[in-house]
Amino acid sequence: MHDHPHDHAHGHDHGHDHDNEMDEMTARARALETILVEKGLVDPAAVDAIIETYEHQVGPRNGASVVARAWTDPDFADWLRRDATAAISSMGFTGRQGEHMVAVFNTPDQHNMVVCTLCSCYPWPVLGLPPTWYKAPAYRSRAVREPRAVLAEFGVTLPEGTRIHVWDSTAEVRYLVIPERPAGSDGMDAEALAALVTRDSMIGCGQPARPGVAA
Amino acid sequence: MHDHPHDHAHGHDHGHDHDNEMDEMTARARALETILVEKGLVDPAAVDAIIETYEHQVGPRNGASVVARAWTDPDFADWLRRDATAAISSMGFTGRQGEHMVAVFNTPDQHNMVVCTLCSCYPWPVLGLPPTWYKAPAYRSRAVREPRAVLAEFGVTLPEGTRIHVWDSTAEVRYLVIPERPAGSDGMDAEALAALVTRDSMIGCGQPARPGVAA
Amino acid sequence: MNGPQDLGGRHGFGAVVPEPETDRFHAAWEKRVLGLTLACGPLAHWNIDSSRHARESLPPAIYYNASYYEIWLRALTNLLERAGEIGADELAAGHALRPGLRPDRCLTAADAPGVLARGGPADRPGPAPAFAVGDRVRTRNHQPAGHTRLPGYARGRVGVVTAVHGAHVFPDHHAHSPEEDPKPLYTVQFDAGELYGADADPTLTVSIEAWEPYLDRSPA
Amino acid sequence: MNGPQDLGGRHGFGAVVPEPETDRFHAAWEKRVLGLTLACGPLAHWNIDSSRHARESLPPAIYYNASYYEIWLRALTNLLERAGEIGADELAAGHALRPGLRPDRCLTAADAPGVLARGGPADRPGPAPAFAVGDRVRTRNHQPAGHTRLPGYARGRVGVVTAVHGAHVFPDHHAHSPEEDPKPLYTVQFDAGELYGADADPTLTVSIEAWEPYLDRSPA
Repeated sequence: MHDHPHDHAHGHDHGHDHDNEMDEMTARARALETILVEKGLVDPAAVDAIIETYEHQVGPRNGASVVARAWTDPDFADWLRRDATAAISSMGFTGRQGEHMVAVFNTPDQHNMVVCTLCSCYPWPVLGLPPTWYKAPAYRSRAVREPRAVLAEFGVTLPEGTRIHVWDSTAEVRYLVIPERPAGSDGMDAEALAALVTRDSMIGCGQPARPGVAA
Repeated sequence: MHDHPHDHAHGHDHGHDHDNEMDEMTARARALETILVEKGLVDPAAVDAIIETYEHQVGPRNGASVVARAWTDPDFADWLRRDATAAISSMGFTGRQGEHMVAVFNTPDQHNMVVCTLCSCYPWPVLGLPPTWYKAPAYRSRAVREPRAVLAEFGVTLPEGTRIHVWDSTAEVRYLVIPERPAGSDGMDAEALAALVTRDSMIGCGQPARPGVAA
Repeated sequence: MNGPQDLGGRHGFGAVVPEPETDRFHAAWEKRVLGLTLACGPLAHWNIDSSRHARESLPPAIYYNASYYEIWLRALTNLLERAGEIGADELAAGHALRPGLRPDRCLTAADAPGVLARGGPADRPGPAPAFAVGDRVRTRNHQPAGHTRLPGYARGRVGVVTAVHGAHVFPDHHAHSPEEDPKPLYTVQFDAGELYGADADPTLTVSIEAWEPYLDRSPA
Repeated sequence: MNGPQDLGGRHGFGAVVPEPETDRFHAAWEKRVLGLTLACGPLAHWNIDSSRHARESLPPAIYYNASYYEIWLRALTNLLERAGEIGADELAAGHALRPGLRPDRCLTAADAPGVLARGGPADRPGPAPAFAVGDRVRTRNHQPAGHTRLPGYARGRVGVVTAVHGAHVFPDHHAHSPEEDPKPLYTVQFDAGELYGADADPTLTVSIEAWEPYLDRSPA
């Protein structure tokens, strides 16, 4: 019944606790890289540069600065609504998996959530690489059907009457949720506001932190 | 990447070649039986009696005798068409997974195939326990969509114009395919004819053997 | 439920591997699992519909990696745990740590053949059928989170009633309740093009059994 | 294809497990798989649609047991084998046994940031759209054996066009051919009741992007 791989498929998804599998995956990845480098098809320094980009440069703080600006600059917010690709590009956030951006604004009446049921489409230039759960079957299967139950697992409860719009990223269009500006944040500047904006709130699976509470 | 269980899921389904897993399954089954017997919930002799029934008594030779009689006894064939449960019961084949029988007759124009896409429903009193492939995802997924491709994997090719009717056993109704009597079998008695009737031909995944060719 | 069991028309599962008619089992443990599963039925903690639901409720990652007897063993274990007949501590110990709840119902070897030969018919007195042979029906977009026997590939499709079987125990209800809730049962036949669209095999017809709550009348 | 990737509305996959925003990778090999996958793109043996198809073509038993980076690694390996760039013998040896086919296209470290920052837009000159914002459409019963981006849960359902994106590369074609075959792309919005039937969340609306060949006009 080999419970190791099967029953622990979930832990496996997270990859924290399976040293044996980790070793096997390490070996597989290393073997493939070795072959490709020996063939001159891959430059390991290019691999390093790609990793550096997504580990340290491109991440959800980009999106947070977009959101904070939308909260503080009505003209920018309008631009985001009209042409998010251009508005976001104007802040320097461009490229792979962000070529066609749409910003969706939460309101007291409507909450927005983003998913890719078919794979792992995600707006890299503003949010970086997707978290594990975003790519895993539980989120992909349930977000489009029972988003309130999913939100509960993130500790988020919406008022009963709030409508939920779930955007399934089936093409190359990528969505950024603009959460509502939290109460009590009057007078905060864009930089302070950006610190309130969590990654999950820009996917629609969380809310921004409240002022005075660590994000 | 733990290829042992994953890449070999298919061989695993067949259970021939995985001694380690086999041992683990043996241990699991034995532990459960031990607990149930110690609790007085299961009598191991009853388990033996059930196994004896389906290993040595109830099997596809029952169905073959039904088919052979249908080929040789027009009144019985009519009865099978009108009320297969009663006709089959009259030959002593009754019980679990055969409570509501329907016989479907192949003709030159229509070939019948049986599947249970949702689990493993199968007419036990006439065919015994289902073969491994009948319960496996490949057959269950493809029989209702590309039966000709499935038949090809059994070595069966139907004329292009033949209609195929696939019966998906989604309730407690169970289907027995009555294949066409093979050419060259004139004058053979029911017992000789029954030897031509293969299990697969009664599921619709094979044809009866031709006289003179071992079934 | 839209679970791992709902396989009709799905892609990616590879080739069918025929096997000889004389193969009955592939390991001794398979025989014990068959016997245990059938021997536990008379304990009457579950019915055929709830046991099917236990099998399809296994996680897809497990379901698709397991042989069918492994699926049976896992589901049987889960059913016995849910019934309170066994505990995780006992499974870990490999021995009983408490008495059983219903040893009075234990199936004897003498009774086993009779139980198997009797079976358990599913037809019941019940409501008169709303549809007749030849009626055009459309299956509903019926996809409950619980058990159902309407396969996904046949959902929302137009077919023709080809047989009326009387009222049968309704699995969608019975899997979650001791109530049998009998409903009229039909055989409904579909052209493959209706099921799969443009690239369907034009010579293929598929039929399912469908209970009346799965069906609406369809205009001709 | 009705493959393991088609997850929307399926049951049985358990709970979502949130993780901290600061987690970027969970093992060093994940980083290398990310980097290798992106570094192999410029070899131009495949495109984004054929690489998605390679991932969804993994057997369900593997797909549902793998982390997403494992899915990437397996698909990348398969794509490189199919392209003739690597062989099973080399994977077994852990070393190259033959020269590569396209070392001239090898991505340099200097070029990598620019390639990532440029991305690859999918909009193209193409046919004028047949539908406009506000039109009611029904998705087709479109379930090819090959690649498609019409999810199963949204097949054969009536929705409303809420955005017209111009023509985009058509994945159903492009996954199997170098031809981009651009088609008008729409956002189509559905009430959950239309998607899931009786027990749908009444406050839920779901939208997908749908290419014109997925759609028919629907009477109001």
